[in-house]
Amino acid sequence: MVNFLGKGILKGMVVTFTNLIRPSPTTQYPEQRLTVSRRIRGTELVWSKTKCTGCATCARTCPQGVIHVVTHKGENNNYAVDTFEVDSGYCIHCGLCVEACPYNALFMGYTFERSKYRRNSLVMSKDDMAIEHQPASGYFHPEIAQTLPEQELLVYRGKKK
Amino acid sequence: MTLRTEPFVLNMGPVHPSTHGVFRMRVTLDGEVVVNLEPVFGYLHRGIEKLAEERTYTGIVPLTDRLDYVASMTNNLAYCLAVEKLAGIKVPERAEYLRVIMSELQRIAAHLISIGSFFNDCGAYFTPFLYMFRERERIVDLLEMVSGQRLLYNYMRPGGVSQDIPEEFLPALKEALNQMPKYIDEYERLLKDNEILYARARGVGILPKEMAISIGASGPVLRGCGVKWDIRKVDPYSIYDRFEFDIPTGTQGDCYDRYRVRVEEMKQSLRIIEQAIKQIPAGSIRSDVPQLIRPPVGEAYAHLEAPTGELGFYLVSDGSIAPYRCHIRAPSLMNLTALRDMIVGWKVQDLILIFGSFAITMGEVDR
Amino acid sequence: MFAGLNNNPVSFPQAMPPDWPGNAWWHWVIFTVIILVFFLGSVIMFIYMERRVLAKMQARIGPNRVGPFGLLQAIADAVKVLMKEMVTPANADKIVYWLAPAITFAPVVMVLAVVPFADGALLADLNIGILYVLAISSLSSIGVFMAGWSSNNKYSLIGAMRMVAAVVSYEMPIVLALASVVLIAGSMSLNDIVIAQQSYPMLLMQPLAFLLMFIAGCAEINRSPFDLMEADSEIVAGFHTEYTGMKFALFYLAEYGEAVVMSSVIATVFLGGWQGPFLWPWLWFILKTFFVFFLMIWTRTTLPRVRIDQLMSLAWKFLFPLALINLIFTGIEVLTYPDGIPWYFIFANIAIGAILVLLWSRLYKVGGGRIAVG
Amino acid sequence: MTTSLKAPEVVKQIQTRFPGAVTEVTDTALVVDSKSLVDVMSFLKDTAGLDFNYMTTVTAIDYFQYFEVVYNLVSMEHNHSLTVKTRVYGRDNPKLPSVVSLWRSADHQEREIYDLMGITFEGHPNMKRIVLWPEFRGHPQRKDYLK
Repeated sequence: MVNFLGKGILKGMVVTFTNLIRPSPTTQYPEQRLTVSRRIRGTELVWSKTKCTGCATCARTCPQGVIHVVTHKGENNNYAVDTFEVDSGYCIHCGLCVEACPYNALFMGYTFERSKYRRNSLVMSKDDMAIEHQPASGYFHPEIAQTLPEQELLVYRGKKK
Repeated sequence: MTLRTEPFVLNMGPVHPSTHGVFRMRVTLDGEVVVNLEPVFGYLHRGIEKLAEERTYTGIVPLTDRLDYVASMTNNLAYCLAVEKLAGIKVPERAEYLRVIMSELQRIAAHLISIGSFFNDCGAYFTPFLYMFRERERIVDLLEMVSGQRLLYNYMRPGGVSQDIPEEFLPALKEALNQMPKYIDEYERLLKDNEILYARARGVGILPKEMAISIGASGPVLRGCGVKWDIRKVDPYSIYDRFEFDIPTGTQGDCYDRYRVRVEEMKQSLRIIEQAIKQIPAGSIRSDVPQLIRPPVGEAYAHLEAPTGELGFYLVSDGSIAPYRCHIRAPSLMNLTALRDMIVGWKVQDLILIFGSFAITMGEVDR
Repeated sequence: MFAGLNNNPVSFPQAMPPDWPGNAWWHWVIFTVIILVFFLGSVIMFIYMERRVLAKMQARIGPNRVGPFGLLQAIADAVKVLMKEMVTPANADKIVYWLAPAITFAPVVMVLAVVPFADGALLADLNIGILYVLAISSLSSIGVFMAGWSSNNKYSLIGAMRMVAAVVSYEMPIVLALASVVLIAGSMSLNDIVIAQQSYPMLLMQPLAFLLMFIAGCAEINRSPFDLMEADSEIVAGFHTEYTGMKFALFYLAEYGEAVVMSSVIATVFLGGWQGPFLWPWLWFILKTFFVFFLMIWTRTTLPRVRIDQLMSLAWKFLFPLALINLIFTGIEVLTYPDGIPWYFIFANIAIGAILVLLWSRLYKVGGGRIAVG
Repeated sequence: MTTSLKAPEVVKQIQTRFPGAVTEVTDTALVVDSKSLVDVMSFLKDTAGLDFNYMTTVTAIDYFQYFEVVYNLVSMEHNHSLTVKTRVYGRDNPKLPSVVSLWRSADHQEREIYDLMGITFEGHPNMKRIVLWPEFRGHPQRKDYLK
């Protein structure tokens, strides 16, 4: 092959032209949504009232120190949880609390859209985090992961799996 | 008649389209030619080394994500290696393989960003950048499947990895491995032989071999100068001694060589992953490590080959649950030592290009 | 009304018919309106097309929210930009700063006065049309330089300096490339040049001149890979870093207006302008203009930016000698066949072009370029 | 595999040239008197068989009584490494000689130590704060900062 000035340029232009014809991998977000990972560490924590014993292991593990647990002595000589608050404005979604929870009472959230107008409304109370209201993700909870839909992957885009 | 001219000072950054974050260069220009340059760091200094002294050993892992935020997996791994060395923790076989797979995937993803933004600094109006982000997306998808997040994975733990891979991971990874060479080929055709890239990057920003060693450069910057120095080969951590791969090197240490080294490294990473998939055993993924690790009094330095270079963690323990001192050897910071020597004499446009060819991340430089 | 619209076969070259209404007052009014509509309409369409095609080539989708297929995106942007606050830097040279956008914008529209939309359908059939195009189109660089200087911003100044250097250098290959076309057509009037391309477009007869004109044209109007004056990754936004609102919109308009003008001139001179079968002449003209612009988008997507000294050396060491040699060959051909060059010279000219490009590829060195600093 | 040299063997070599320079030896590290630091370092760099041409890390640790500055040296030729430490006493204005003349990789790291730990390196060409702004008071990496 002869070498001439502009050969590499022409090769590159062929590549861009093939991309002009090829379908784009973009997703139009608010209308089209991809299924996220089963283990997504979503917006904030999900908390199960029945399972939580108030041991505050999560609060000790949290590297940011945003979990605030207050308990008192309950009837059956156990802890009754008064407050379970997470300042999700400071939460970095590392998931260490979920990993540390010995009673499987904490879950990461499955959704990923959340915004607030006021900063103090970012502090999540017990009711905001209750598992009855919030979908939980399968992070460190394989039993939940099985029930969630499979993640949509770009590698399988345009292909029959 | 001679024209009286005078140099002028231009502050490039901290908010500038191609300073890769918040970096400032105080440039003295004579027309278009750079006659002096002073780098100014610190706009992204978060004091991670100090913060680490107040966190538990496991709690530091999310902090290390935020060092080189385009290569979180390798940061996690470097830190975990240091803790394991310090506390004498054994890692199960399967976890080692998972670590290798993840960090090589991460290396490809990080190199894709480096090359893409390098081309962007050349002025190739976002095209290579977006192509490479498309392929990075495939990898990030996989890492999301494993770790649950797309940028700050927080996946490795001292003593293994946090969770086992889901069953649909390996087929998807194989599919991605099938597709990757085709796309790497596409980038090669897009710009490898481009005459304008030759003109811009060949012979530009040459870093001499001796200077590269003296400034402690590492990673593609060092290998671009022709030094065959890769921590994975010279000091195999984890299980890198079980894999076959080559160390690509450049010849003269210019911007083009650094770009070539990165592309070739991506191909080698694919080779490593292919071998790792074949060999991966079943078994546990995390050795029995207590929640709060209390390593014995002592110190440990562990390093690995991060996408930017040799990332090292120097940990000093006083026997408590938090490290007494945690020093991070940031490859980007070292690589920037010779910035002035390399840039002076080139034009403003070359400044951007040479700086882009280092592929630094400010999160790592300032820490 | 327009004698030429029937697309009659005309002898070569031919002056305007005697009943051409070029002197009537309503002719000026109508064509001023047509040019403005064409200009604004194609600028909007160019912006839309650039964004969409660029996006598709970059594996994206591009604007698709405003209006059907995002067609109204450019208009939405214009409305937004007009409502912006106008900021004048404190240390700016106020008068020059305010004048610069207008001075950049006005010459761009003026060029279209001599571009024919159909046979005889042009504002002023100047017999020095090409000269007029060259003279007027480089005027806008004065406005750019005023903007760069008066903004009192170092990025702006660098950008403006680069612009002036580029425009001065790239005038030369453009003039020489167009001169060889003028030799063949035997006239400087753009309408006559189009008529001269009745049997085959000038692209075939002058392939090398087309290549040189395209490259130099891209540099002249500062499109990638020669967009040094507003190199977004280096000098932020170049000369219009400090401009906002309406004034910025004028610069933006002028930038795309220059693209419209350059595309339409190239389409007229090399691709046969309004000539073409089946469709209306004006539609052919517009289609060809968009095709040339598509080529510009394509190069913009693919190529990295050149450096300023490489920009200069490309003009003086590559384009200029080739254009000169091409002009000499064309001159010999025209002298040998004064009644029109036979069609088989197409192959000869393509061969000459290929050989010259190959030859110069050997001589032209790329890379390096460090300047020793004392 | 990068072998970490046995410090006692290296010390023997150093002792013959600079008696009394090494104050303390452990298995992997040796502690050098700060006065003869540059001499020992240039010895380590230039001696055949040692050839420590690549310095990976310089860092400082605050032990309240003294600051320990740790140098991690690697030889690319022989693929071995060594940790050299030195101690500097006093908290008001601790001073150490700089090793930038030997390895330029110390440039930014020594500036960082000066910035965060407050150890001045004499002979450094550009001893300024690196990550904090010039007007900043105090050295935040010290253990008694904010106490």
